[in-house]
Amino acid sequence: MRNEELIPRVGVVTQIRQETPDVKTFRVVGTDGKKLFEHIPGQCAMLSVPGVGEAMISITSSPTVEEYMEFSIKKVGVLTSWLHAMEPGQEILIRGPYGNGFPVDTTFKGRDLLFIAGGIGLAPLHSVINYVRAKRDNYGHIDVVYGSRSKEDLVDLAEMQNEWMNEKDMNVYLTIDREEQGWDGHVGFVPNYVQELNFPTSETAIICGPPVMIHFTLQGLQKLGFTNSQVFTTMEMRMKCGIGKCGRCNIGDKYVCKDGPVFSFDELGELPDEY
Amino acid sequence: MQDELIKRACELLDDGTVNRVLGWSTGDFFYDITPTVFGSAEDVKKNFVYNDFCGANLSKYLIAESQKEGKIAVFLKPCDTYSFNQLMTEHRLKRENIYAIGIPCDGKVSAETLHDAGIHGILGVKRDGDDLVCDTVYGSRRMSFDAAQDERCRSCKSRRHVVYDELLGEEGEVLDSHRFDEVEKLEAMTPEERFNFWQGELSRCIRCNACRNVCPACNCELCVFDNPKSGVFSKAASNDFEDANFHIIRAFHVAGRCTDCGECSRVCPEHIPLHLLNRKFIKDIDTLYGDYQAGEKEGQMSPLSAFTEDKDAEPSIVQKGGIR
Amino acid sequence: MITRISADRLPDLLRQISELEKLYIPVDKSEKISVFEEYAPGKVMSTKLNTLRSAKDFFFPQVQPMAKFRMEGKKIEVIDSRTEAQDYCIFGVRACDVRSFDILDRVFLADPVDTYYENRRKHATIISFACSEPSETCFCHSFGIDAAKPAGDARMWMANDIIYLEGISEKGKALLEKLDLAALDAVTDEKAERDVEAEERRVHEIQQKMPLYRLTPADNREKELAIFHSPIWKELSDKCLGCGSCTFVCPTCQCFDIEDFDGGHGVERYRCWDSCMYKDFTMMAAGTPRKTQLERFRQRFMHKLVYYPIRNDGMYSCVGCGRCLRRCPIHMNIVKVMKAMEEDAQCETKN
Amino acid sequence: MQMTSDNETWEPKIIAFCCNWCSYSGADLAGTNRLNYPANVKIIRVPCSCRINPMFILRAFQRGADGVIICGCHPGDCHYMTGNYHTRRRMTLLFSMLDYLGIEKERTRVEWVSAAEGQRFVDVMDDFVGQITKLGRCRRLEDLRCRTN
Repeated sequence: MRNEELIPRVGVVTQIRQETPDVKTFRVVGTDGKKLFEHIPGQCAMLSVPGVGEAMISITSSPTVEEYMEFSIKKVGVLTSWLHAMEPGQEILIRGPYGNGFPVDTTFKGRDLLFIAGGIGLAPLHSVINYVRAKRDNYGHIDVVYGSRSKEDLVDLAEMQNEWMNEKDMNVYLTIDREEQGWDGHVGFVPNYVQELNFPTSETAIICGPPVMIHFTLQGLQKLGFTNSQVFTTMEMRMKCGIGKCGRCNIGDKYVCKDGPVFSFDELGELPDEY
Repeated sequence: MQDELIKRACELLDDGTVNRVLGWSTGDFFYDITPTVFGSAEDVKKNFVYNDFCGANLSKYLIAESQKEGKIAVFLKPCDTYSFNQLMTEHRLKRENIYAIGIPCDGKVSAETLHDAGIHGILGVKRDGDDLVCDTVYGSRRMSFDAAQDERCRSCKSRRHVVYDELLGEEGEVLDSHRFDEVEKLEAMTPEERFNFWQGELSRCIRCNACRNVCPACNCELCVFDNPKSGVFSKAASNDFEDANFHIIRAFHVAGRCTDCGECSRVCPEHIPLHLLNRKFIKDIDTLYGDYQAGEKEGQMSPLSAFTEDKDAEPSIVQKGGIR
Repeated sequence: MITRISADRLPDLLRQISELEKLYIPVDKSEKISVFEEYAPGKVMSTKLNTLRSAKDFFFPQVQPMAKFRMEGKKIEVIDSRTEAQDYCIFGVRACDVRSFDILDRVFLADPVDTYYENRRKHATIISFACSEPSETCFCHSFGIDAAKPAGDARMWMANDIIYLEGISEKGKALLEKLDLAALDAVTDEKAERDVEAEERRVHEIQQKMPLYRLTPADNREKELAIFHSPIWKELSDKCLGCGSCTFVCPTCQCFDIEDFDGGHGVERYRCWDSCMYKDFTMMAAGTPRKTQLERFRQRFMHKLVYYPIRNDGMYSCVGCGRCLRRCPIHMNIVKVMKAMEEDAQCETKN
Repeated sequence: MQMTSDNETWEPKIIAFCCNWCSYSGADLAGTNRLNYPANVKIIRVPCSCRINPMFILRAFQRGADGVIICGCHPGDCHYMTGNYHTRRRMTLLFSMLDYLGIEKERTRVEWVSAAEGQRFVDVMDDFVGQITKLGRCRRLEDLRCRTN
């Protein structure tokens, strides 16, 4: 019997970082200490713990990292709570990669890129941003707009401040929802901030965050003159199999786990809006 | 009968007593009965149906419908009125929004029974004395009405309406139903025989939840079998244990509240005689705690919510020869 | 090449096949209950139109164990206990159920292949059974299925106390060749062909008298969004009880769930049938995109009649077996939905 | 099939649900008095005998119990006034139903044991274990997925 998609492999969690009060980043390698599989930025993996549950989690680390994979996970449900409570050295089950990933080597190539993320929505974009940074010459200017509820809810803040902000031809704009002490940056919601910053329509935009944020950010971009075909997002649906068979992530004729999770708003416009 | 019902429904809609009527309509076949809410007299005249196949109990639809704006008229067969009362007892209906019309019933038929008897290609059915005459593409076929009836109708417990605002037709009587005969037959078997019987029946269960969703007594907002945290939710792998567990617990949860309307057995796509579980509880309750018919009166205290301090049987009665 | 055998030799035919490989036939357990069971001498083949469960159960069983896990401290051991299936034969599958295998194949055998399904599928030889007495609930012809000439690896007709057998695929022909048909006094001749033609004509004539004969599904691939937003769904779904009967009796419904069972000595991961009619089907920590029965009901029928055809060159995910027509507790079935869609489309064009 | 044990070493597995106020204290008393009761009995403490959901009993059988016994305060003595009156009605019906489904009625039992009845607790358990040993292993509701091997 050949090995296949639905049987998970064992991964070891080697490092756990507390990013924000409810987000931790988990570093995972195979039992042999090597990276479990290669992926495209934006792809996901099914993480599970026997008897607890299984969930589709986007891979946060860039494919260019050769030693391990990382997952930034917010504590929201049964499985994620369990993951948050575990200690390094714990083995978990992992299968993947699933999904189409971002068109980093086709549509995005040579383009100026605008990344817009809210809250834990940074996780799937993190992988693309670092991939683009690693292959810096293949892409044009990079803008990142990232917002969260408060300063302590900003995921990967240190990395952004220490690395991204120093990257050549790359601007990072941070914002938080409400004023707070010790924050001298921008205050306001992401969609408004994007409008204010008035990005040129020559950029290709990639949005990820809560549905409300995506909705209003898209409207803002449209006002700035962006067309739906140059705005991409990555979708979220309940998933079980990851290979387009179990039926629950079905939207129109597409399966989010297999044909997505990355869609341009052009493609989404052709689908029923049930997501 | 159908014409009388349509006439009355139209009157009620026209004079503004109600703004909707809950009844039945069909699709391509005369037996394709779907409970339907009619919003206008025109709609009623065009689509309302009442025939020998209108078995569906409308009471459960009232849980949602009675919460809506305006009054709704509903046609209730005698057994449906018991469910209605039980739902009232459980405070699930908004009575002031309901105009209940009792209608007579002399037993309902499922097309499934005709199909199972090998009658195919049915185009129409007529009553001819004690027989049903089926017009099929393979010629005319006869079946006795008694044999074609659902089991629950053959052993009908009551043709009396226990609640209504208005009664169409004549009132019936509570019947001596012999509905516990089959339960007694099972009780007379050895444990091994009973186990094998139920194993055979329950192992067919596909866990579709039709029995639960159609049951007027199963009206919880969130069923224990839908709660992922209960560890028993609807999709627990179907094996011998889980199937038995589901049906025992479901029967137990409706024990003392089940009016024996028989919808569970009617809708089971695998033809599992689920009424035999409910009737066992009803029979035991009758024997131990006195005759009790759920839904007979509004506001009755369920025997499983009540107790007596010194007269109740000890559980050891089961070991000492069982409840007979 | 069609072979004819006297119908009273059917038990011998079945015995011969069962000596070659595991054989499953539909059996009547009672007047109401017919199921596929492993053949044993003495078992009589059912001639009912539909088994209670569809034949999808063979490849996509209600419950399928997937793997076992043992946890010890921080370690997890994965135990893949699958074995390669043995060849087996399913005898007496009706035309509608045979088509359902094609529909399931396009899901489970599409890249990446579902090996659980593939393992059961590729070892099966399907001998189909032509319908001689279709019922009014049958509408397989609406989807281009010929009830009188089913597909499969081999097919069988039964008419006037004679069985007619024909191999179709290589696998089916090979199986028939291995049988000792001479011992059954089988005759392969022109008369058999003529008889079968006459039988097919007879059945086609009967079908024309059925009320659903004129039912034809519309090609709605271009109208996806219009139908999705149509007002018909509210009225249709209002009546739906939200049980999963239709999905579980349906030969083409293929949604499943993956769950873990902790037996106390290790965890078993299994997959089981699931239904898009259930509210927890798409439930996530943040809520569900299909909030009411309307969305769930719409999803099921849109998938069968619109989404699946878009993905699969116009092939519908319904075979007209009529199980949902017979089993839905409130008879809210796919025919009513198809008709409502059609009426709605006519209203659209008028306006 | 039901009546024979597979091997010589088989010992019955008994689950006893004991109410916190009477029967559990009764078991405690048996312990402090150094009275022996069979080790086959695994006690699960519950706040009141009426806390016992029928599913608890089925789950016990699923996971390989051969008998289930429920111990509560004597009727009239319930810490919560009426709990055991409800237990009495519910369990009577449930046991009758289990019997109806072919789970031998001897495998389930309710006993009233007060906090002062240490000896009675021991006698009840001795008797129940003896009864189950005679009946043999219970396979009828056992879930194969819960077997050790």
